[in-house]
Amino acid sequence: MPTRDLTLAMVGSGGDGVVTMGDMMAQAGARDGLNVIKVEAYGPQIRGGESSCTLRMSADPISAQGDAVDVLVVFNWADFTRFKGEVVPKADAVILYEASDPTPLEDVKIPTATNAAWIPVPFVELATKATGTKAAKNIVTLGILAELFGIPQESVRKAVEFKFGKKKAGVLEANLKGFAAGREFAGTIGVDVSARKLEYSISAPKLVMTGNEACAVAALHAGCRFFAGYPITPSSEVLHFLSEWLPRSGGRIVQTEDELSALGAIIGGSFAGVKSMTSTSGPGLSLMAEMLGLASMAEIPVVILDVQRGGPSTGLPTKSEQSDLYMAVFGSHGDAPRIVLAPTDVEDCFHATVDAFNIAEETQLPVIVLSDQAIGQSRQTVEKANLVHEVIDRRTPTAEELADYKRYAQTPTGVSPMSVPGTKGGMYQTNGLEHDETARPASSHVMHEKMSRKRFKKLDFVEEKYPLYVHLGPEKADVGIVCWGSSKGPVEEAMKELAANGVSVSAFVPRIIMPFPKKAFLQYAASVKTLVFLEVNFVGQLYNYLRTLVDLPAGTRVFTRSGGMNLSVTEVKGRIESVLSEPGVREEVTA
Amino acid sequence: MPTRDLTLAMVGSGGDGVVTMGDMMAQAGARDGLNVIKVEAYGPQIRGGESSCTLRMSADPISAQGDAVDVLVVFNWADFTRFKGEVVPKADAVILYEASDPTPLEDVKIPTATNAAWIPVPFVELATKATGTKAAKNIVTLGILAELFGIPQESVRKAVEFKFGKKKAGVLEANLKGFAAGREFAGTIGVDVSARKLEYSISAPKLVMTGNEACAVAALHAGCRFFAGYPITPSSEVLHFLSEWLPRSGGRIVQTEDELSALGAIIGGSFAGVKSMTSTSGPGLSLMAEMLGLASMAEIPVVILDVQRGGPSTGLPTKSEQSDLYMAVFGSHGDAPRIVLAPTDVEDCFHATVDAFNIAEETQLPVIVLSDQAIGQSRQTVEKANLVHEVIDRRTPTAEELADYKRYAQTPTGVSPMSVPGTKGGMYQTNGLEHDETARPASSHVMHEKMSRKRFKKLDFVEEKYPLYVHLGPEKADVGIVCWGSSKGPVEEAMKELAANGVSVSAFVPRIIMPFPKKAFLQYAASVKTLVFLEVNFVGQLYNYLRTLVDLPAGTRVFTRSGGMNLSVTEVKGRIESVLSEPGVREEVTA
Amino acid sequence: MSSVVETPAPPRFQPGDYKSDLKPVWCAGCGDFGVVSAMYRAMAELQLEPWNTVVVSGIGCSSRLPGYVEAYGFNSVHGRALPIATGIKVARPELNVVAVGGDGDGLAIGGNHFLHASRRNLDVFYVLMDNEIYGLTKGQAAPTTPSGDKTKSTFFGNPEPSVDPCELAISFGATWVARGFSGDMKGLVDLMVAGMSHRGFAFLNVMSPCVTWRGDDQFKVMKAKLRSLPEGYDRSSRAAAFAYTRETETLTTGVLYEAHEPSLLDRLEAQRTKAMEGHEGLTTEKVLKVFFPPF
Amino acid sequence: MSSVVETPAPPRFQPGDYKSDLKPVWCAGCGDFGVVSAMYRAMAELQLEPWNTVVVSGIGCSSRLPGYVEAYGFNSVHGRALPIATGIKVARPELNVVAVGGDGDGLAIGGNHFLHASRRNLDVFYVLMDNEIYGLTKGQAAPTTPSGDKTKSTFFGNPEPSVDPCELAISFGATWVARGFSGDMKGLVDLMVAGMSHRGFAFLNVMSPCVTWRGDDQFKVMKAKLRSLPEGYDRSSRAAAFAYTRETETLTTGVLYEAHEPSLLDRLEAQRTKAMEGHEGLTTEKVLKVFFPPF
Ligand SMILES: Cc1ncc(C[n+]2csc(CCOP(=O)(O)OP(=O)(O)O)c2C)c(N)n1
Ligand SMILES: Cc1ncc(C[n+]2csc(CCOP(=O)(O)OP(=O)(O)O)c2C)c(N)n1
Ligand code: SF4
Ligand code: SF4
Ligand SMILES: [Mg+2]
Ligand SMILES: [Mg+2]
Repeated sequence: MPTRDLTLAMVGSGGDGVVTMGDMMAQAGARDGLNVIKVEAYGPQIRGGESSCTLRMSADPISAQGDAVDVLVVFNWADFTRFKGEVVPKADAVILYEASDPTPLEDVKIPTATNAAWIPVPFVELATKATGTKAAKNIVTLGILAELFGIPQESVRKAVEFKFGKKKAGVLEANLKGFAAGREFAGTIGVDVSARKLEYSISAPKLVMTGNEACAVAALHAGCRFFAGYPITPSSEVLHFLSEWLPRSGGRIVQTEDELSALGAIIGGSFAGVKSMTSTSGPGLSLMAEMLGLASMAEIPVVILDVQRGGPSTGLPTKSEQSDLYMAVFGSHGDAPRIVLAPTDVEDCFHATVDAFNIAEETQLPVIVLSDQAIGQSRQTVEKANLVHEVIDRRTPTAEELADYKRYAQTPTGVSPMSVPGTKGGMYQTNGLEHDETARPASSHVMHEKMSRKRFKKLDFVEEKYPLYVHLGPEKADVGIVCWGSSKGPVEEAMKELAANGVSVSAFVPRIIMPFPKKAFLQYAASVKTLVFLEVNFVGQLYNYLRTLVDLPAGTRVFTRSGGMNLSVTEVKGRIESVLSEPGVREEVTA
Repeated sequence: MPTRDLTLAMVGSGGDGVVTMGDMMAQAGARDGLNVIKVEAYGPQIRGGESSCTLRMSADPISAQGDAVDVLVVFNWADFTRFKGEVVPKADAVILYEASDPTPLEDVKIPTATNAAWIPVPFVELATKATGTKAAKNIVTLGILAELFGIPQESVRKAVEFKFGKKKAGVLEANLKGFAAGREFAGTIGVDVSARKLEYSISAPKLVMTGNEACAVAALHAGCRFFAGYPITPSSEVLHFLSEWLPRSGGRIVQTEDELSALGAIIGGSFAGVKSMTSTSGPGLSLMAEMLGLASMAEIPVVILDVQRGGPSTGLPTKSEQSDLYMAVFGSHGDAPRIVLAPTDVEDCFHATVDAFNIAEETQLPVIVLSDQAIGQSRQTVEKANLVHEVIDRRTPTAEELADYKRYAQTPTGVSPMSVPGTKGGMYQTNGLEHDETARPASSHVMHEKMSRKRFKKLDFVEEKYPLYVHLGPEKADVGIVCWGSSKGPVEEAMKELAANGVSVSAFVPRIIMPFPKKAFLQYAASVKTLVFLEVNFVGQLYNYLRTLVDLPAGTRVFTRSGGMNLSVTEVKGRIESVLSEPGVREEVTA
Repeated sequence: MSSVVETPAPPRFQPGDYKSDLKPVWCAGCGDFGVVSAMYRAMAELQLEPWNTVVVSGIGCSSRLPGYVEAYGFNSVHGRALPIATGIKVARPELNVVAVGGDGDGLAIGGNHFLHASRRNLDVFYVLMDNEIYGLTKGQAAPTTPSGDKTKSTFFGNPEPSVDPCELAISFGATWVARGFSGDMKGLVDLMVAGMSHRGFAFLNVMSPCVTWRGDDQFKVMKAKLRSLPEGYDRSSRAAAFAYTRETETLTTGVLYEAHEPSLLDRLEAQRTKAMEGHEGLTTEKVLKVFFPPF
Repeated sequence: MSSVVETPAPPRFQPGDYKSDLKPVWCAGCGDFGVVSAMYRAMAELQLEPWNTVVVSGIGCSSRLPGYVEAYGFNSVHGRALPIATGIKVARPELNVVAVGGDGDGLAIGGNHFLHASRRNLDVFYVLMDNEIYGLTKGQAAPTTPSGDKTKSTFFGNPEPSVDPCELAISFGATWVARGFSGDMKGLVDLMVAGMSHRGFAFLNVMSPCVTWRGDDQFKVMKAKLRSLPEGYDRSSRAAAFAYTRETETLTTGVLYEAHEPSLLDRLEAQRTKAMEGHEGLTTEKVLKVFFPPF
């Protein structure tokens, strides 16, 4: 019985081309209209160290990478051990490993793979024979995988042709030979792996993109024409992408000397009337604390994308965590309102970013988009048709407003007319000091209170207009999961399995963190028997923040752990099961 | 009937010497053993603008400036109007004003002074006649005030002698003449002000110091021998004082290029084994966010004094607010434990600072001392005998620990042996990356969780050993006030009056914010019928933070308003009365 | 600054037209009065349209200046005038952007932005009001405070050497570097007109006495040291300029250095023009094409 | 750096004694291997006691170096090696303090600290590994990346001019400034020995190729440009040094500039000694005296 859903993992080191192979297969899958999620992981070496690539391909919609792999390709057992606990084969997985690896099989301990098919493959030998170089190992492997697991060779071959088509004469031919050799070898394997054969009908091609790319495209879509940023893992791809596409769109980009300058520059750009964005990760967000307060005080719309990684400090730069919520919501001295959004997957990165620009313009507030590495750097297929989103532009002051222009006029919504340099009657001198309606410095406590009230009032409007969240599962349930960001995927996957096992479970995933969709959340909380928070940070930042806003039901359960590993489906299931069986607020991570 | 408690306010501009006069009287009072609280306020001009000085002197202990003044001295009505709402005379106040001021008295509106004694005084004329220059106006005034309000002329005259004794010949004589002229003029005033005459017996002299000075002395006392800082209002006095006294104490000080560098430098100093501190205010604290995370991650004890001012952004640089709590408690990306203390008055600044150094050394955590402008820059008398506090020094690793040295060894308390450069067996290479017990970079999620747990465990120890708080008033009460920082003073004063009126009221004032003394607080909460939060920030930062820690009783009331004006006694009383009468969670400030 | 309006006759704008009606908080006698007056005159000489002009600053006494100029203004946070000016100018190249601030603002906390704005040859005119002290915070040592001076923060005298802002600007890569004195109105106006007309990063260090924290004398002392650059001075030579930096006995005003190199906006514009070729009317739809499998 | 141990014979420490047993994460062929090797040798030549030595860095490939040196080490946060080094050295002057990092770390985000550590003449030896790129974050433009170069962050070529770190150091006020090449072991060790022995702020810019993001060629290209300073070069002249900065066709190694001026610690120590006079054994009790009314 073939399958509609297959997860492959490939492990090797520097020269093995594991990631290239993964990319080619992902593209091939997307071309066939499959749903694909691809994730990479690396060791500490800057280059040439161990790397792994995990690829899930499915004929049906999928929302997470999935924890356990059906097919494991190991070029080198030494590299594999570095990913212990991260790459976990299923009990009955198919394991293809380099036949010439000297490590004795009995030394290879994969506790989960109790019933696996272990297939030695002479990858190096096949490649050398067919192409004259072992560098083609990954292309040979592609041939094997395509043949064994039913990824139409048509697409994979096209991928090979595309990759080598422009290289010098002979290269393409050699690689095609390698590909054929792989397919041929596959036929000689005497193990039945047909249960792992993907079965699907080809449909329209999908886009393949990362969360970071989705944010970058969304910025262009939203009308962002100025970007300033400083490189930092795992957000630099936004800078990279925009360095190419922003100028093409007629915009401008500056790589600044640091993050303080980056936020300063986009505050300047937006003050000047151009929609502006920066992107960063935790350390950069921390450096932006003072400037964030300035944007809040001077009421200047800006969008700050924070792709979260493990913290505090330099932490785990290449791994995901959801621990910048406190900084995003509470960071900066003084009472400084801001908006915080949290996309839940690659596609949602697009929507969150456009929403961010829209809300920024509507409220003249800084908007932080809290993505995380697990979304930002994971490559997923997306339906192009889903990437549409209304764009709201800055409202310029009316002639009437300009007649007696007050930049910070008190209004029912707290939002005042913002004029842009070049407007004749709209001159004002803004500042980060407390000021009166005309922007003049004012230090009276009465004015300060009035202006604080004005600035915070803007949040009410957003809470009303943008109650962004996702409700997964049934309307009423025994267990109600609250999670955010990249955790939505594994939660959604786990819920399918739990529901199949008769567990009554739903989930509430906020897409806006500040202001929080309180009304919807309280309704949701009332719809479940036990509320369960799942967070990938140590202290439970969303949970604690929510406690400042609403009274959570007695008996609410909180599971938090530090990041470094994405929330897994198994973990979600385990936690829900433990809620249903025994009490306990925090669980140890063990591995 | 004379009084034991007198509040004087003097208003003038640049050349009027209002602040000098206030200082001399405060010193004179302290010499006589009176309790004195002195506060200054200025207009926006950098120099020569309007200034006011308010001075409370009492034979009994006092804890706040008090809102309404008994005696008002006005050199210039135009200047007085700038302090409308800040300098408020009592109904029956004595008002001494410049006789030659051209402003018609009917244009001077002081709504509170319904029954005041209005006394025109030819200050300028008296000064010019007696001394040849109107510059001696303030010395003439001193004579008048000493005579009318019973501040022993002996002390005030000594103050004059001290001030002018070292000036060139004739200056002292002229001023003493001015002083005498003032006294003489006082005798000619035909208004009975005897009810305002201070009656007290002279006792041992007291110290006169500001909160900032108390912090600086405490740092020296605690063994701080390295300070790095960047000037910022209202904390610069710490830098100033230490630039003189740290070198004298054998320590070293650097004025850095910015606050990032300041915190970086003291992290370096402390890593090198020397107790180190920096001081700043809101904008500087925001800039320290990333470095704060480094100190937390690398487990380096440092003390950061934040003297809060009005925010966000540049805000109200010279005025007090309690709005950096969020930043102190939640600022910095990632899960980054830290300690936050909050002194309640000038004397407590001393204790909080020594505690900060002690806790920093005991836990190897960054410790933030959240003072505020109303404490930091108010000048108060302090009993020297109260300024004693045990000092805890850094524990160096034992020979046994050095034998197999692990900088971040897992221990029951989470605190590991910290060796100092120069120690032969104690070498390690620390970092802000996640690391293992030997400080080597480690990116496994398992290690990350273990180490997060270790770092947070240290807070438990502090919560146990340092449940710092003040409980004011009876053991059980109808109304229980929760406030913090400089608000303790006005709350204490208001409680006296409320208690006198039969209102059953107590107060809980935490002196440590993180970790919060939860046990004591919950006990306290159970001891009152209604809990009332009073905060000088817009959103209720302490209240919200507390909600993340404990479930607050239903019916808890929260009064918050932005800063720019210290909490006043009248305001406290008003709010307690409103709690006792009608409902409502937030009140408007009106003025 | 690039887009300067051509002078029509008679002038539409008088110097007074650039004066806002906000009263300066500066002390009587502060050098910054001279700076803002010179700015009004220079703006009038160039007939800058107030609404197409933005004056940006950080925090300090000197950084209050934008409030006193009738134009768009941004009194931002300490040390960050140049990042904000960068954003304004790059986002809206047609605006006239002037950045101003103090020696603490620009050389202590903001020193890095000064370096990088200079290096990029950003099209902004930057005026630093150098009073050799932190004025607003009441008299602490600045990076230009002479070594040994006693200030509020250096009880035993400033233990640190000072820097010469003009020398820094030149090695940072600024393409127009000048020194002026707030007491020399005519000279200052000329320098400002030239600086505002320069294409690329123009830096003007104005010695602007702080009567309150450096003493009433500072003005007289500076005035006595005043010199001009010699006839025939070669302002295209960096080496020549260094003969007039780190002065102690003299205070030489004038344009120390000038170079003609493409400005940041020249370079960005060239790239942008090239980038847009073949991508006219780019839509999201078209951008998304790159994410489809290319085969 | 000031307190350097005098050489006993035979040497107690061999270069290998300074090598920690942590395996470098650097790519094969990375120039930083040469830098750390030279450092082991220089330390051995000076017989630095590992436990009295601290190596401090920021973040970057190059900033991983402290982990590979057997001494106290601090791999801090991006751009902040020098603030931390300042604290260590000022708090504990007797320690040998070496700061290291990359061109992004030291010239982009950390540029201001470089300026001020230099200005103060802080007693630290600072080694900048200049690979003209951001290595760790995978190849974005650094302040030393040549103008026009295509990098990950500059699709249309780097639109910004680059700086010469040595020229900057000289105008910042550094008192020992040198350029080295990671492929020239002998020269590098000599420079490091001299830099570590200098009293005051010593700056060494090491051209250290990034084979991964600047191409395998970078090493060869640099090697071909290698020159030495001419005989009789006057390293006391700033003007002379500027003839060897902003080079494009050559890569001149050697000590470009050296001056003998009091270091920060010299100045602080002088003040401290004066300050302590008459205040021996200062107690809190005695300090508190100043707060009693003085009459
Ligand atoms: C982040 C931050 N740190 C410190 C301050 C306090 N501060 C305000 S102005 C200033 C320095 C003023 O000196 P300068 O820039 O030379 O301007 P001047 O007042 O002398 O014109 C300082 C330190 C601040 N506002 N923000
Ligand atoms: C505040 C902050 N911003 C950005 C980063 C990301 N980051 C790490 S290293 C680096 C630059 C590396 O370049 P360089 O300093 O030249 O060192 P190299 O890797 O080239 O040796 C950057 C931008 C960070 N860690 N922290
Ligand atoms: S303090 Fe100095 S710089 Fe500030 S306004 Fe007064 S004179 Fe000018
Ligand atoms: S990326 Fe470049 S700088 Fe980093 S280790 Fe590799 S070669 Fe060296
Ligand atoms: Mg200044
Ligand atoms: Mg580099």
